[in-house]
Amino acid sequence: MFRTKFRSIVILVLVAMLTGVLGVSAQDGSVTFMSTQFNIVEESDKIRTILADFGEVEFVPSEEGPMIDLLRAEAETGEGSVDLIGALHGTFPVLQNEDVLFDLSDLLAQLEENYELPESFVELGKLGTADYQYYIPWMQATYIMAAHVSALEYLPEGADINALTWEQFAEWAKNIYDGTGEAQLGLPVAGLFHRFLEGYLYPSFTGGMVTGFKSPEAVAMWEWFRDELWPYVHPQSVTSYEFMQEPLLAGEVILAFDHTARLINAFNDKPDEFVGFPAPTGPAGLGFMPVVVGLGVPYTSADPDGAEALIDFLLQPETQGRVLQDLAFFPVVGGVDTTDLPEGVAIEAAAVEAQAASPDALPALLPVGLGDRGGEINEIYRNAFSRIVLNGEDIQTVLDDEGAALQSLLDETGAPCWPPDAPSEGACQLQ
Amino acid sequence: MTTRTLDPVQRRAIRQRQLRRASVYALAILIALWILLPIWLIGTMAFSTQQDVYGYPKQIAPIPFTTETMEFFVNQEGILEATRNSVLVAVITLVLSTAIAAPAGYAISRYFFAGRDAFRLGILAVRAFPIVILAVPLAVTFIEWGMFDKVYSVALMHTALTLPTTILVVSSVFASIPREFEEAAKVFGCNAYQAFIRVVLPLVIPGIAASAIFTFVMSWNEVFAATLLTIRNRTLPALILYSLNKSSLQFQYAGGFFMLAPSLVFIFVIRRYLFNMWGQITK
Amino acid sequence: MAEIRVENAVKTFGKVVAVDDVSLTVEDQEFVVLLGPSGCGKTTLLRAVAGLGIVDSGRIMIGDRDVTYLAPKDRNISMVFQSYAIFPHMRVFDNIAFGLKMKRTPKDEIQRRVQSAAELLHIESFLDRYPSQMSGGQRQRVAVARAIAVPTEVLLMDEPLSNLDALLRLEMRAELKRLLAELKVTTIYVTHDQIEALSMGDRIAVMRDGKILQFDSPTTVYDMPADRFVAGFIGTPPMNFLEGQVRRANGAIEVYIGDYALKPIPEMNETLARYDGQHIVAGIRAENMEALDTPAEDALRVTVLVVEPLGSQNLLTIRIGEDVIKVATHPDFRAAPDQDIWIRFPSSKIRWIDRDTGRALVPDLDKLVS
Amino acid sequence: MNKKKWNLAPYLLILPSFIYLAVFFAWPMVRSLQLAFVRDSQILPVLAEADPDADVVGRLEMQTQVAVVDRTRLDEVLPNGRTRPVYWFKIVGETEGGEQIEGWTHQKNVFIESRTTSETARVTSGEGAKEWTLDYVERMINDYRFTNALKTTLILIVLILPIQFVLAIVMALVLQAQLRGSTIFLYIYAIPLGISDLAAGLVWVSIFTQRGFLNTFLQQIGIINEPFIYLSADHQNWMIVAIVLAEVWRATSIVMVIVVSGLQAIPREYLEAGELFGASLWQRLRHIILPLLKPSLQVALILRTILAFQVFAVVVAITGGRVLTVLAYETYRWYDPGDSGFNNPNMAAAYAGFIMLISLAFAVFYLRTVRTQEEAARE
Repeated sequence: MFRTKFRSIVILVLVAMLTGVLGVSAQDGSVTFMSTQFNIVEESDKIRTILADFGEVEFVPSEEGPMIDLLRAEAETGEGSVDLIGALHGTFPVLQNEDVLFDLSDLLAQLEENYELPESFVELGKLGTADYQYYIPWMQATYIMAAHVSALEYLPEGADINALTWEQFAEWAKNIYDGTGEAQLGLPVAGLFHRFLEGYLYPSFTGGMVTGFKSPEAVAMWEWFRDELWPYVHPQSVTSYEFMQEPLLAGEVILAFDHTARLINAFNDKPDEFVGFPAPTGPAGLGFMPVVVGLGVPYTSADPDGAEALIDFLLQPETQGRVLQDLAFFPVVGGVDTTDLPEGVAIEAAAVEAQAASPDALPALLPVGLGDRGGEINEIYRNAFSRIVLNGEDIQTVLDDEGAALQSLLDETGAPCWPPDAPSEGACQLQ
Repeated sequence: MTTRTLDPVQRRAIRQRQLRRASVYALAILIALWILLPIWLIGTMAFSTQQDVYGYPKQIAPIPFTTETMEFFVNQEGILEATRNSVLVAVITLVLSTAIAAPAGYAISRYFFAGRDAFRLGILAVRAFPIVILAVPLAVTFIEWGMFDKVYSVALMHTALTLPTTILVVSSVFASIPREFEEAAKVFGCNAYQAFIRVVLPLVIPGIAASAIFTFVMSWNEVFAATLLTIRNRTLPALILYSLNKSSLQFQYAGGFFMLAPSLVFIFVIRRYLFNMWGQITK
Repeated sequence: MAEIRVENAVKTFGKVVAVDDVSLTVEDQEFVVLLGPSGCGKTTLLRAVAGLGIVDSGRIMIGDRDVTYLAPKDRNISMVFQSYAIFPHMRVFDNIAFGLKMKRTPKDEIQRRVQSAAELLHIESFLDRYPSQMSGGQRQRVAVARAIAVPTEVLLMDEPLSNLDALLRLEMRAELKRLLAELKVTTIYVTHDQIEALSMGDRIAVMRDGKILQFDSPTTVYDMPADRFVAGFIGTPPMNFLEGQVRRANGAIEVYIGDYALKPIPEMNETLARYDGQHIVAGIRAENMEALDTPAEDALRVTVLVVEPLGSQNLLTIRIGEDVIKVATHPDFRAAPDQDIWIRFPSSKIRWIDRDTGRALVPDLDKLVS
Repeated sequence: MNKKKWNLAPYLLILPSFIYLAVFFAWPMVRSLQLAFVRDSQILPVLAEADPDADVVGRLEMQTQVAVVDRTRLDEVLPNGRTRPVYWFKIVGETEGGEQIEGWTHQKNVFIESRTTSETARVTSGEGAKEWTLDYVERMINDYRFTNALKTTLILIVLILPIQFVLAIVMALVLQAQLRGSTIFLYIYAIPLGISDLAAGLVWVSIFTQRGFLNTFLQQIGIINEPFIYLSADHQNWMIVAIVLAEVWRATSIVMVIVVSGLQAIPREYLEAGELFGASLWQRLRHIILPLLKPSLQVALILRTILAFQVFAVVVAITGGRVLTVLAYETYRWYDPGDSGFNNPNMAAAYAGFIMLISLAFAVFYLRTVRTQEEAARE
C-alpha cells in the first residue's frame, strides 16, 4: 500500500521534470517580432494569422517594461533574439536613450518609393533628431465615441452628432438619465480613462495637455466635469469598465468613450445598433489622441534583412487593410482598400476620419520623453480625477498638488513639451 | 425504547437536551450553507448557457445544464497554457519544497542540537513575513539573472514561500512517529539510514503526501508572486487577474469555478490530516 | 557467556545527572531488575546498555566486549519497549521476523524461529494481522516475541508491562518469568513496580537520583533494606517508621517511643549505644507487628483511625505520637475506628535507621551493600 | 574522559533549507530594503579620448547642455553582418559646480539632433551611481493613494478579523459537539482553505454585481424593484461589505483549524468540570475555553493579520482596485511593468517594506498585550 503510493509520487516527479524540460526549449530560425501591441490573446491570434502570409514569424507579445529590459540586456551582450519590435510612439524615446535601434533612414527611403507615408508620422519616428529614423510608422488608432441607436432620441435638439460640443454631450447624457432613469454613459475608468483626460478633455478645454494642468480653464473644466457630466456616468465605470464594448453589448450603457480597438466588438457584432462619432469639441478645439505604433529594428537583431522585409510586408496596403479589418488598427499608408470593410470597422473608420478632419482638430500625442516613468503621468491625471470627482476635494488644491508632482516628473526626466503643447527648451514647464 | 412514564422534570430535561442538540445541528447546517452557497452559485453560472449567464434575474440552478461556458473559458487562448503552467509550478514547488523540507523537518523533530530553537524561530519568522517583501526584489533579481518570466522562477519563489510551512508540517509529521520505532529498528539490527527507510518513511508518507498536497494548493492559488514574476508565462490565477476587467462575465464565472474546483478535491483528500498539520505548528 | 558489566557510568542531560557513576554487574543468564521511581535514571541506564544513548563517561561491557560506543545493532542485544514499538505498517509475522531479516537469517530459519517465538507467546494465530487489529495485551506479546526471536544472549526490557491493565499484568508477569527461565538469557528489566521487581528478579537494583542504593536478592531487599528510601519504596504497605529516643537504662539500650520502650536485639546494642540520648528511627513492616484487643504487659496502647478489611488480612491505620503507621492483622481481628488496641513489636523484626543519613543500622553494614 | 560527540547530522539535514531560505528569503529582504532606500541615478563620465577605456576627465550631470566641438565616426561591425556607424563626440560642458569639462563621449550618452552637423547636445545617460535616499519613502507617504490604501487596509482588518474569530470559534465549538456527520461538516468548513483570494473575489462579484445573485434574490422577495448597483464609487460602504464577506468566507477556515487544534488540546475534564459546576455555555466560553485557547488564538491572530496585509486579489476583483485600494495592490501596481502599472521597483519596495513594518508592529503588539495579561494574572 505504501509502496504504490511512493511509486506514484516518483512518477509524478519525473513527469514534472520532463514537461519542464520540454517547456523551456523553443527555438527556430524565423524572424522574431516582439510587440507591445496585440498582447491580448485573441489579438495575438489574429495578428499571427496575418503574419503567417509573410512566412516564418514568431510573434511575441510583451509588455513595454520587459521589452525594454530585454533589449537593454541584449545590447549589452551584443547578440539578440529579437529582430523587430512594434511599440507605441511613447516607447521609442527610451530605446533612443539606450541607443539600441538601427537608423532606418535608408529603409524609409526605399519604402517611400512604394508607399505613401504621412510626413507627420515619419517626422515623429525621428524622435526629435534631424536624420535618425528610429521607427517606421506601422499603424494608428485613436479614441472615439460610441452610442446605441436608442440613445439618439435623447440627443439635444439641434445638435449634430458629428460636431458636438462637450456641453451638448453632457446635456445628452443628462437627457438619457432623465429619460431612462439610469446613468447610461460609460467611461472606461478601470481602463484607459487617463487618455480621456490627457488627450480629450484637457486639450479641448485648455489647448494643451500639460502646460495648462492647473490653469483657470482647467479648474472650469473640472467643475463642469464633476457637476455636469459625472452624475450621468454609469457607476460601475469606476469598478468594472475596462473595455467599453462589454457593457455596450450587455446593454448597461448606451453611450461610451473608448479606444477604437476596445469598441470594435460592439460595432462588429451589432453594426445596426451602434453608431460611432467623433469626440466633442471644447472651447479650445477638438482635442483627440491619435495613437501611433511604430516598427524598429534593434541593432542586435540576428536577421535585420528579415526584419526589414517584414516591415515592408507590414506596410503593404493589403496587410494594412487586413489589420484594419481584423484588429481595428488604422492604416498609415495610402491606398488601403476600404470599400469592403466589415461594417463595424467602417463605422469606426468614418468616426476616426471625421475626428481627424475637424477644422478645430487638436491632435494630442501620447506623453513623450518620460522614459520608463510613463505610467506615472497617467496616475497624476487619474488622481486628480479621483480626488476632485469621486472625493469632492477642492479643485484648485488638488490641481496644485498634482501639478507639483507632474512638474517634478517632467523636471526629473527632462521631457520637453510635446504636442498639443508648444515645444519647449528643456523640461516642459506648467503655467 | 422503554415505555416507562417519566416524570415532568425528566421529560423537560430530555426535551431541553433534544432542543439544544437540534439547535447545534441547525447552526452547523447554517454555517455549512454559508460556505457552500457561493460555491453552488458560481457552479451554477459555470454550467449555464451564455444567455443565462448574461441574463437577469439569475437562476439558482444550472437549468438547462451546459458545458458551453466552461468550454468558452477553456478555449480562451492561454487558459490551457496557463493551467499547464500552474500545474507545473505547483508540482515543481511541491517536489522542491518537500525535498528540501523533509530533511530539515526530520532534524527538528529528532535531534536536539545547538541552534535548533533559533532555526525553528527563524522559520516561523519567515512564515510571518509578507510575501510582497520578497516578490519585488526577487523579480528584480530574476530579471538580472535572465530568469524572469519563466515557469521555474515562479516555482522557486513559491518554494521559498511554502518552505517554512512545509518544514513545520513535516517536522510535526515526523514528531508524530514515536522515536521508539526507530530505536526498535536500531536494536534489531538497522543502522540509522535503514531504520529511516524501513520504518519511518513508510509511516510518514501519508502525512507528507498531505502536506505536499497542501503545498500544491498554496502554490496553485498564489497570485501575488505569480503576477509579479511572469508576463507571458502566466499561471492561471495571474492570467485571470490580469484579464479580469477585460473579460466577459462568462470568463469570470467559469474562471472562478475552474480555480476553485481542484481545491474541493484536494481538501477532501487531506481533511483528516488538517489538524495534525496545523495543530502542531501552533505549539 | 554474556555477563553485562557497567563500570562507573555517568550520563547527564544538561545540568541533570541521570546516571551518577553507576557500576553494576549482571551475571550470565541472570534476571536483574532496575527498580526505582520515575526519573531515577533506570531507563537511561538501560538505554546506555542498549546503545540508544551513549554514556558521557564510564564503560559498558557485554561478555568480553567493550560496547560503550557501539551502535545498538552491533551489540547483539534484544529489547522490549515500553510502548512496544510494534511497527504499524508490518504484519505481526514481519514484526517478529524484523530482527532476523536485518541479520540476513535464512528464510526457513526465520520461519522456524518466528513460529516458535509466536508459539511461546500464544500468538501463532495472529501472524497475518496488522498491529492495529490487535489488543494491547496481544501487541505486548508481539513485542516480546520479536525480542526473543532473535538469537541473542542479552534481553533488555523497558517497563514492558506498564501499559497493561492489572489483570493482564498479573498474567504476563508469571508468563514472562517462565519464559525467561526457559530462555536462559541475561536480562535487564526496568520497572517502577516493586511487586514486579520482587516477584520476577533474581536480583533487584534499587535506584534513586541516578545512583544504585541497594543491589541484592528480592528477599534481602525486602527484609533488610539498606536505607529508609528502599524501605519505604518496597512492600505494600511500605515499612512503618517510628521516631524514638535512645536511652541507656540498667545497662541495657532501650529506644523510647513516648513512654513506651522498644528493646533492640542484643546484637544491636553496640551500634545503638553510639546514639545514646539521640533520636533514631525504628522501621517495622505492617505484618510484623502483633495486634491485641486486650492489654498486655509489653504492648503499647494505641487508637485505631481506619480499618481496611482486605480479605486475607485487615489493615489498621493507627496513630502513635506524631507518627501514623499501618498494622496488618489476621482477618478475624475485630477493630473499629476510635477503639483502643494494643500492639507488640517483636525485637528481631525492627530495623534501625539513622535519622539524619537515612542509612540502615546493622552490626555489619558492609554485608548488606555488596 | 568526557567524550561528547558533536553530531553533524542535524546540521547537514537543515543545510539545504537553510541555504534556500538564505538565497530566496534573507537576501531578497536585504535587497528589498536596498531598493527602497537607494536611488540608481546616472552621471556621465567624460573621457580623455574616443575610447571606452580612456581616462575620465570629469563628470557631467544628466540633462546638461553641452557644446559639440569635434566628432569622430567609427564603423562597428555587428554579429549579424551589418556595419553600424557609431559617433564619438568631443563635448564641452559645465558641471554643477561650475567647472568646465572638455572631453569625449559615446553617442548613446547624449541627445543630438544630427550626429553629423549639430553643434549642441544634451546629456541623457551615463554610468550608474547609487545614493541613499528617502525620496521613495517620502513619495509613498505623500502619494494620494497611500492614505486610501492604508485606511482601507486597516478598516478591512478591523472589520474582518473580529468576525472571523467569532465565526471560527463558533465553527470549532459546533465541530467539537461531535454531531453525527461531523466529519462532513469538518470537510465543508475546511473547503475555503483551498480557495484562493482571487477565486473568492470572483465568487462574490457574481453575487454583488448589478446583475448578480443578491439583486436577483432581493428583487424576487420584493425588497427592491430594480437592480441596485452595489459596486460603485458612490457606494464604497457596499464594496467594503462585499470584501469583508468574501474575506470572512474565504479565510475563516484557517482560524477554525487552529482553534479546533487548540480546543482538542484542552482536556475534556476542564470543560466537563465547568459544566458540572453549572457554568452556562457562555460562562464556559468566557472563563474556561477562551483563556485556555489564548495561545492558539494568538498564533491565529498574528497569522491572519499578516495574511490580511497581503490580500489584494479579492479587492481588485470587487473594486477594480481604483476607488478602494489596499497596500498590497499598491505594491503590485508600482512594480507592474504592464499598462496599469508604473514599473517602479523602488517604490514597490518602499510599499513592501511598509507592509512588513506594519505587520511586525501588529505582531509585536499582539504578543505584548497577551503577555502583559499573563503577567498580570501571575501577580
